[in-house]
Amino acid sequence: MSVKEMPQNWEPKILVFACNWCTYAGADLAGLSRLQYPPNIRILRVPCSGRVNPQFVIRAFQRGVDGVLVAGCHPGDCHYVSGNYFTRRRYLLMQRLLQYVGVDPERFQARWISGSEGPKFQQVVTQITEEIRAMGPNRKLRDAQ
Amino acid sequence: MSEMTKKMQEIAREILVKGEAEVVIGWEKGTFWYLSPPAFIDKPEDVQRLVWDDFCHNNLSKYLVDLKNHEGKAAVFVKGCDSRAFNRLLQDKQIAREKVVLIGIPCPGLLDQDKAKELGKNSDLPKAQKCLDCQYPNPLVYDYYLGDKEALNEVAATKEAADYSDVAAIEAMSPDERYDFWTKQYDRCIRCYACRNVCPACSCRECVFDQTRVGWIGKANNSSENQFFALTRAMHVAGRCIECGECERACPMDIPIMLLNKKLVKDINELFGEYDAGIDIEGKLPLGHFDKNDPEEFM
Amino acid sequence: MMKTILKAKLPEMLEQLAKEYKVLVPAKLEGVSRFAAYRENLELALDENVTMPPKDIFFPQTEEMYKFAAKDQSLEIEEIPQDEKLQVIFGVRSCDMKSIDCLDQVFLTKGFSDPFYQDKRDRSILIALSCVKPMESCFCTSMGIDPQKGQGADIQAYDLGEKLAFEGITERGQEVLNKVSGMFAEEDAAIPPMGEFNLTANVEGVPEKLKNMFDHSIWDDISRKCLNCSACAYVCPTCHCFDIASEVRGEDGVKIRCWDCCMFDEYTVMAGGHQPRPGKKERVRNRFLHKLRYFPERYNMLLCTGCGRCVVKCPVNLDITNVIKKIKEA
Amino acid sequence: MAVNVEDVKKINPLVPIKAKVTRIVQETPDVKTFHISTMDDQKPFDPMPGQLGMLSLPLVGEGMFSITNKGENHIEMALKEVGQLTKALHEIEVGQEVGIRGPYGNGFPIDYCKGKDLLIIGGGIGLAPVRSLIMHCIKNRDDFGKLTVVYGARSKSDLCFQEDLFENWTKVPNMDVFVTIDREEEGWDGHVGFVPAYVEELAPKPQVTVLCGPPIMIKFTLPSLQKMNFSDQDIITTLEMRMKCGIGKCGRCNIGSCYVCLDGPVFTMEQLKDLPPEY
Repeated sequence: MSVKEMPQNWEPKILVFACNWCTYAGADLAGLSRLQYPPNIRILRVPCSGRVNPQFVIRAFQRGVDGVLVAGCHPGDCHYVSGNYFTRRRYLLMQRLLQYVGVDPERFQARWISGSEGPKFQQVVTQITEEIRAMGPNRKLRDAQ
Repeated sequence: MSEMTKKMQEIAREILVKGEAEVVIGWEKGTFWYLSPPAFIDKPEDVQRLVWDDFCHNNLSKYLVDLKNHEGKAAVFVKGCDSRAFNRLLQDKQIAREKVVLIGIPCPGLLDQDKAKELGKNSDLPKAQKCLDCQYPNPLVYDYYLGDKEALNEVAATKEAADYSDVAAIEAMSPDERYDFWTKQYDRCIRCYACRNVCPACSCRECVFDQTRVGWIGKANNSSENQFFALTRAMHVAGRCIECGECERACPMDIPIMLLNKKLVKDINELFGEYDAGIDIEGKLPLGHFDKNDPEEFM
Repeated sequence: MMKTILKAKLPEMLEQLAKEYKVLVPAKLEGVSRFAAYRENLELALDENVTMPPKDIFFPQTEEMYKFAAKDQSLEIEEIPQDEKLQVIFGVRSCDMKSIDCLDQVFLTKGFSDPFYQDKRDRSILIALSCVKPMESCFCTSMGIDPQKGQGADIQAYDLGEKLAFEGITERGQEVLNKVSGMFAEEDAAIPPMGEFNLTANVEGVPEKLKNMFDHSIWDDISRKCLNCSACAYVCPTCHCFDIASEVRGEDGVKIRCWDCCMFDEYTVMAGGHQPRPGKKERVRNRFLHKLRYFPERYNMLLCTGCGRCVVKCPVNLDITNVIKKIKEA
Repeated sequence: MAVNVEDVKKINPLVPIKAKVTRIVQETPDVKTFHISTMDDQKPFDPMPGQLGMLSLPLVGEGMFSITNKGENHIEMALKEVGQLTKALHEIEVGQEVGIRGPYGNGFPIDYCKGKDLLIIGGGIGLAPVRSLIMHCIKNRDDFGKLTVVYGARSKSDLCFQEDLFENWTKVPNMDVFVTIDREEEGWDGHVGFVPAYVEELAPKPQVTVLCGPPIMIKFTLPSLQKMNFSDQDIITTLEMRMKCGIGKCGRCNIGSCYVCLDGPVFTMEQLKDLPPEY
């Protein structure tokens, strides 16, 4: 969609699945450090990035988010030892599947953000927000309601 | 009567007479010449119903899940794909090996039913797509084997590289074209769940799509919910799909479901190393384990 | 004397009617033949019956019933206005005409009329189309249906090969024909004889016989290969069971009804977990008893029209004609 | 003005009307009775004893429940917490707006019971559907003969409608109420034992018996009743199936060619004998 067709006053809506132990703490740190990031993101705290079922991602697109970010601890740092290794496999695959059915790759991303990486959290969500803002609203997989 | 049909009937009779199994699951002739649906034979005098021909498509291992809590033993005929399904179910502890007698059949590849219906009996019929894609036509596990064992080894040695040209054709489209393609396919879906129910990888006792609580799944039939169903199911069978193609054959709306499943098989191979489901029962499922050195595309 | 028109002229006639009515015709859409709103360049499917029966015109797979909004303790319920345009449905085969009769019995009789169905049904003018050559899966004559005469039609159309002939039956039908009367030639036309049927079923005495067959062992035998999917029910022109579900978005929602099938576990399971029909046997038995015994008991007609769709679409070829045969032989 | 059955048919029978919960009574730890009136304090509809109503909390779902009683301006439903909807209903408070539609089903054969001695047997939440009949008989006391109620529950705290059982109904002329619990319990000096045995012990001599309770109770009570030489026509019970539409269309609640929502939920033993045992 070109910028011209974009609805007026549209703001991207981005859902961030943040693991409780790393990324959520990282987001918290970003806040405590007064780092500004776009208000377009909604953070959904999950016990582990491994908790994020592929259905959650599809459902988010159905209900109208423009982008999804799944974020968790760096490999090796998982609070549950190996949860994020499974996440990595699952979403490497899911990302390709989503692209295969026509979802733009920018709209679904995964990142490792630790509890000490407040600035990285800020930088990642800002970058994703801007990328998606440039792309316009997501209409794929969306339900009519 | 073909030689193989004769052998099938003989062994089925023997198994029933000796009491090696209570029931033999095979195929019989259906309503039309191009249909050979599953048959359950309990009595030796019924074995003449069994046939082997170019249309014995149904994957019989799926029925073993029904017999999970059954006391007695079942004998089942397995082609290559049925045997892979058997291994998969065994791996998921859905069935007990000692309760099943497997009778292996070498499979030359079956014919396309839709084409048979369209072109008629005396025409030159193409093989079913799933059979053209098949890399394991011969059973991988069996107690009895009805073919020539030497030929079996020969075929096993000539495993060809899988053909993903159909998947690649879709990958070559633009994102919008891909989305249009899949939307059109799944707009046809009537959500009859034949694909799920025929699938040997779909063995959950309670499927998420049977959930009645508000919010879990959408019961409405529309583009969005149908795609939700398609993608969820594809992810659920990823790494467990044995490529028997039954979902696509069973689909009353002719949705190319295998194009989704093959894409996942292809990507699993590329990302995590060559893996064919239902070959090695000791092996770990691609999404059921991990490697610390998996590709790192996230940062 | 009949009103005839060249088949090649049919799009023109439909075009004309579409100015006045919503016109639904059998069409091939994305590889599946079904009834669709007429539009230019639509690929008509007149050679054989459509894959998806016309039932979804009156009883859509998903239908919104009413909207609601619930916040704290308050609740608002809002009905959804229905379309009001008259619709002409062209090309309904005799088996599907009969199925509409079955659906009418269910939705319009026995004390309650279903307003969603009735509304669409009342707005419909049906043009039945005669068959000439049965498909290999057809067995309508076995179900007492005349493939060349659609029961309950407003207009009967006859397939004459090159041409179509039309006969107004009801006043409403006549009115529709009058709108396009200039396109017809008046001529004597012989209706071609019906071809031979490949499939048959003898249902004589079956409903009565089934009264004492509830515990018969054939149900174990018949049900074993069933996968408990709903392909048969969803392509069936007469299957009419539905579910009522909520689609909720925050505090707003819409109540929908959608097709359901007695093959599914959640169809009968009660709150608390009690399941009156726990397995394949019970469900398959209920399906066939419903078609061949319960429905005749309740509405005095079979719930099968011999359209053969389930015979074609069942992934395990659980063929109702074969079931009937087994019942007869039992 | 209350809406009568005919009006309901003219209104869309599948769309609920808005109503409110005016009173909630905690009957037992897991049973509550809800009093429901329309927004202008009228009876949502006028049910016959034994008929059903579809109660809806739209965000959660809707469920078919028996109507336990009707008042001047309200109807009552007693619900046991078993599933997702009843759990949500147990959490609501007075003033909650709900959807309601009905009445559905055939109800008890009041005319047939007129002038006869009735034995009403209930177990657990099974007293809920028959309570509407008991209340009807009490309101029209002269139309019926002797009224005997035998009711049992697992424990004292599981007895529903205790105010009725131990206060209200004991004062009704020509009516006996016998209550039993399954096991001995401190603070209980009444009868202890299962319902079927108690019925046999009491050996009442009614003309018509109405029973409702868990399947196990019905199964063991029937032989006792047969011993008392009841004809099948004089044994009446109510059935439950999963229901969605309530008007005999959706097909869910079929038992053979009967629809419980339309032809039931009240059946005589004679009718049940002709139906497949799929309930």
